[in-house]
Amino acid sequence: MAPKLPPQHTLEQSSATTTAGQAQEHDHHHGGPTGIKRWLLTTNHKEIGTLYLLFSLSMFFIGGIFALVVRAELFQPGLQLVEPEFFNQMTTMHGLIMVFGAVMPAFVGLANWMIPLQVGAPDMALPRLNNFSFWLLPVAFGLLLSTLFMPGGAPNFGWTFYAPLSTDYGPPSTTFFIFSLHIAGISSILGAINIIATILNMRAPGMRMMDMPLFVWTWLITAFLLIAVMPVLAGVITMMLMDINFGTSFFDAGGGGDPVLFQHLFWFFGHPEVYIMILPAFGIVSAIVPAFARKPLFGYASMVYATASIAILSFLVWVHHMFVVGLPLAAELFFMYTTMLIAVPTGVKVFNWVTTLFRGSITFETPMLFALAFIVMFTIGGFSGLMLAIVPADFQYHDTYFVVAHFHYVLVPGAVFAIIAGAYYWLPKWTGHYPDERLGRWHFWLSVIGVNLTFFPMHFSGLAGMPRRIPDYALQFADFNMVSSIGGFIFGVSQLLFIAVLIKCVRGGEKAPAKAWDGAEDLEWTVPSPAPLHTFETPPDLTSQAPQRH
Amino acid sequence: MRMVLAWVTGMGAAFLLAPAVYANGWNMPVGVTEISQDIYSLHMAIFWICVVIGVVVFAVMFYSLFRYRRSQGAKADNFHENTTVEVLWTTIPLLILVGMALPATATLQKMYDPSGADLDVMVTGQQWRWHYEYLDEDISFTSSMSTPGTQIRGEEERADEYLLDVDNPLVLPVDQKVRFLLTSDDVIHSWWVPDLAVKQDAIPGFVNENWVRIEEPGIYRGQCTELCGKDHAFMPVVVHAMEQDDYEEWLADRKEEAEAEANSVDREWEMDELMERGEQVYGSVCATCHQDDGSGSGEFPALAGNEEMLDDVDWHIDAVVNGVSGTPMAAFGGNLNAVELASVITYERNAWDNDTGDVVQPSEIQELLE
Amino acid sequence: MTPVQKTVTRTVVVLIGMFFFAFALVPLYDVFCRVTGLNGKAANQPQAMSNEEADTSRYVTVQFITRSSKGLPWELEALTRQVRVHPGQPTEVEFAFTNNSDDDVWGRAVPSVTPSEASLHMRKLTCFCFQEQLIGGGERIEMPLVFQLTRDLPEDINTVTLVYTLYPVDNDNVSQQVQTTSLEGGDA
Amino acid sequence: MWNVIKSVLAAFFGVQKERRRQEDFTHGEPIKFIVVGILLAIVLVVVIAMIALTVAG
Repeated sequence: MAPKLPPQHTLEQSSATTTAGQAQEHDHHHGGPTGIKRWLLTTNHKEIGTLYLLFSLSMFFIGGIFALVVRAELFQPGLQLVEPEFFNQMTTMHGLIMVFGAVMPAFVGLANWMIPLQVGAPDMALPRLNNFSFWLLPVAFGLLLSTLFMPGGAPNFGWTFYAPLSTDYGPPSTTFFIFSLHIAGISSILGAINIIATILNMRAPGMRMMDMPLFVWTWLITAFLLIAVMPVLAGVITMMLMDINFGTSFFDAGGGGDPVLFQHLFWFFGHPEVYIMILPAFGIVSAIVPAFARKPLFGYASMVYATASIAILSFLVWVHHMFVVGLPLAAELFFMYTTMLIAVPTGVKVFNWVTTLFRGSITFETPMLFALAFIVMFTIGGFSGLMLAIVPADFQYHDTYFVVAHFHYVLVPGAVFAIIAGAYYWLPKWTGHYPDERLGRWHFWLSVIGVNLTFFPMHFSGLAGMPRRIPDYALQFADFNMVSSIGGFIFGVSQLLFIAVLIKCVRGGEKAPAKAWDGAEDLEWTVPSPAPLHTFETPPDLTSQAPQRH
Repeated sequence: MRMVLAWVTGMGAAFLLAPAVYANGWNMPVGVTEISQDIYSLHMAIFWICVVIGVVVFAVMFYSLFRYRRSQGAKADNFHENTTVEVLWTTIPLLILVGMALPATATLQKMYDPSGADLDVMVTGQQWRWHYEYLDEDISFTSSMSTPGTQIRGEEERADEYLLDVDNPLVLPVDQKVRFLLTSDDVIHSWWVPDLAVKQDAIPGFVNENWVRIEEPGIYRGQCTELCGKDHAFMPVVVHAMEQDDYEEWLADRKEEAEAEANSVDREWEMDELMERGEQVYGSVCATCHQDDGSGSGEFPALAGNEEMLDDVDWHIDAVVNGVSGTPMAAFGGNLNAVELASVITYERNAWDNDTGDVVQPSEIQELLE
Repeated sequence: MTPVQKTVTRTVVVLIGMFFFAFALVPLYDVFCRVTGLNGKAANQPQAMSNEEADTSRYVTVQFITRSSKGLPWELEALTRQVRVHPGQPTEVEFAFTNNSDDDVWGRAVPSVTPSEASLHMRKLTCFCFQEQLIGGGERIEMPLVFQLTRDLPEDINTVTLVYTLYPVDNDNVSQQVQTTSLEGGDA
Repeated sequence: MWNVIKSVLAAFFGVQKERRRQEDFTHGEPIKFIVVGILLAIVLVVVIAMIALTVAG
């Protein structure tokens, strides 16, 4: 898609006026509150970014503990540790927390920290809104977690909450679950508005759209996806709320509704949501790979085009999550073809990264290790995704562990590894110190081993016929599950190393210069490390520079 | 260097393992229908295409990682565009995709064959069992998991068919086109037998269609694949495929049994008989929710010592036959016959120290049903 | 307006639009289903008979299946389990409703057609499924279904199954319906 | 106009000569590209839908 290009003169004008506005606010801020109040009331993009990242990290561990409860129960056949009701609550909460509480806020946190730095802006466009959208999150997830202690327990119908299991048959806490999703959704929407406003209006003079780093580009497109689909999610859960509490029957066949409609609406949101969780990861990897190959990213423009076309196609493929609900042949074919098409732009991205490595000058610091693992394992997840797109084969794969393996490959060594890679990459900028390379390597290798031990056997158990979301399984799946559980615990425990790295890095370590990685080229590396609270109060003028990327 | 070596060994091992894995039956079953075999070939074809693409891409990647290490003095080049290469790696995948889409489309067309069936079976999902109705034969029965709770709790050794065995399997003839009509009484379930390559959602209020032509006699097992509540893991599907003659014999036996039971409705039943039959029915239909010992669980009330039920026989009968609105209690009037209903009600009123001494006769229930 | 305000206003407009779009999808989906036959949803309004000659060159088997549901003490029985008809030929079949309880009860029969392609070609001229019904305690009522399969029913479809599932109607909803439907519903 | 369509098609395909891209970004009006992009996306959907319907018969 052709990007929007504001004429040069208005751009300069606009950033000049906004920076003036910002400067005033900063003055006010300096004399502002200290201690806890400072964090509660902060409007600084770096502090809010940090809050987001810490929040996401704590959710990552809470969601991880739920996953370990699941894996512990599945270590052996039979019911040993938990009852099926509680098991279902764990799978549901794990999914919800990881998707809405860990991955999405982590990307928003990275965006908060890095987008203003990468486009040469003094702050986000709407700093107060930024504060508000962060503080909605603890409220939302506090509410969601509190459902665990309610009578009837937490939501137990899977993170996809299909009606009528979630409406007519859901626990009493379903209403609270809906409310907390509403709040989390509002938070994401406000974050997206802020990011769009920042990217479109606050770029340094001379930075054209096609000069922006890919992390900025992918986030811009992600933000548009959020604006387009979060309201649909809000609509769906509002309909659920009405079905549960106000006697409507949107999804109840008895009242003239249709349970399948729920799935259409949910996946119309849900599929773009999947890309919301992966596009910014593409951006991070596209920053790290060239930096450590010391060579410009191959095919910058095609990366942008590919991101845009993945985003557009993501609206045309939702039915591939529901190939077995009973659809006419033409519908199955249409959605099979569109789904297969997504493989093309996704493939282009992988080829571009690989070609960037070709004839580079490569070093293997921790961020690069995670980025490389991302490329390999995301591609494996892509392959299983392609297999799932083939409708007749999907009839056998659907709702088995093969699907679980697929989406964990794109989300864990995919999205999560990219987030971790981004953290290692930008830690010198955040703290002024390099992360401990030795600990980082341990963290990396244990994570890679853990992830593959956990999720690779799931391909086999799925193909052998193990359905998803079951607390107990037939004996032929026992070996695979035991390996998966061991892998899960290795992965889970090795994330404690990440905490160690973070604490160590905040407290000290090798001092990092402004340009912490010698191959890194973007604007954030022109400000000192650690980045002072206020940067780019006078925007850098890039008009005189030769175009950055060509 | 060490890292690269480790990667290469790891990936190599993975690719060498792949065929071994598939020889050891960790793969998708080939199945016993033409469709399932087509799907299997399709699956293997895509799998190998992915493997080849993967090998090529990762080979280039690991070669670059190895060859262009800075520690070995690699100097970075500066190229960042090449239209020819970019056109190629967009076009080639497109062609490969078209190559995959063609056989997939053909298989799919084959599956959507609406031609007439030799036998129609209505499959109804219920929390947490399947109900089968042979539409042309006037036979229907409920099929529930028969694995006992003692095995699940690990108090007894687990059988080979652990979690995959039922009291009444669905019996089908081979070499006949069997049409399934699927629906549900409560939430969405999904009926799946891997060897038959049939997976279809059962949706409350709507009917889905699917079909199968089994080529080999045998027992084929599957499970519900759509999360349907607490006992989602415990509603297996078992299909027993027989030669036509055996099937007809089974059908005749089944009908005879049903007829005998229907004829016995009018006679006076003894308490012992009712209790025996009732225990059977209770175990297959009621125990998933109300538990074997009648102690209930969660939203499912205990039946042992349940005063509302014990004080009022008519309420009890009405609850079992017509369900209790506003609760998960389903109406069993359509699923169970008069004998089954009478015996299970009698059983519930006398088991677990309920000891009311009430005997509900099948004839009473029959009257109610008419 | 500053450029930032402009951007924000535009995004918020899109946002609100998308929220209402989600609700607009409900009727749109319904229309889409009825137009394409997706999901086997049958028409919920009486349709005019299309005056075409019966295609006597072929027969189509139409099966009728009835299902009860929990919370409604009714029994629905198709007095004709299946008929063989020519496309184009209007046909009448009878269904018997029985209320097994002692009270007057409201309920409705929700239809579903399979294969779903056939639902486009199934014209219902009279059907008890168009509205809620009231049946008195212990009463048994027979009600007709008059339908016609249009001649353009795809050649390869030779069995059509019509399933009726009974559902209870919420008392609150009924109170508003009573005036409109009790007459036809109750005595039909 | 033809140039705009060509550029958008190239973007759909993901490959564009650097010189052409520079031209687009210096001279083109963005709104034109967006409108053409949306129209071509609709055309793509219709084409795939037609293929699917034809195959399904």
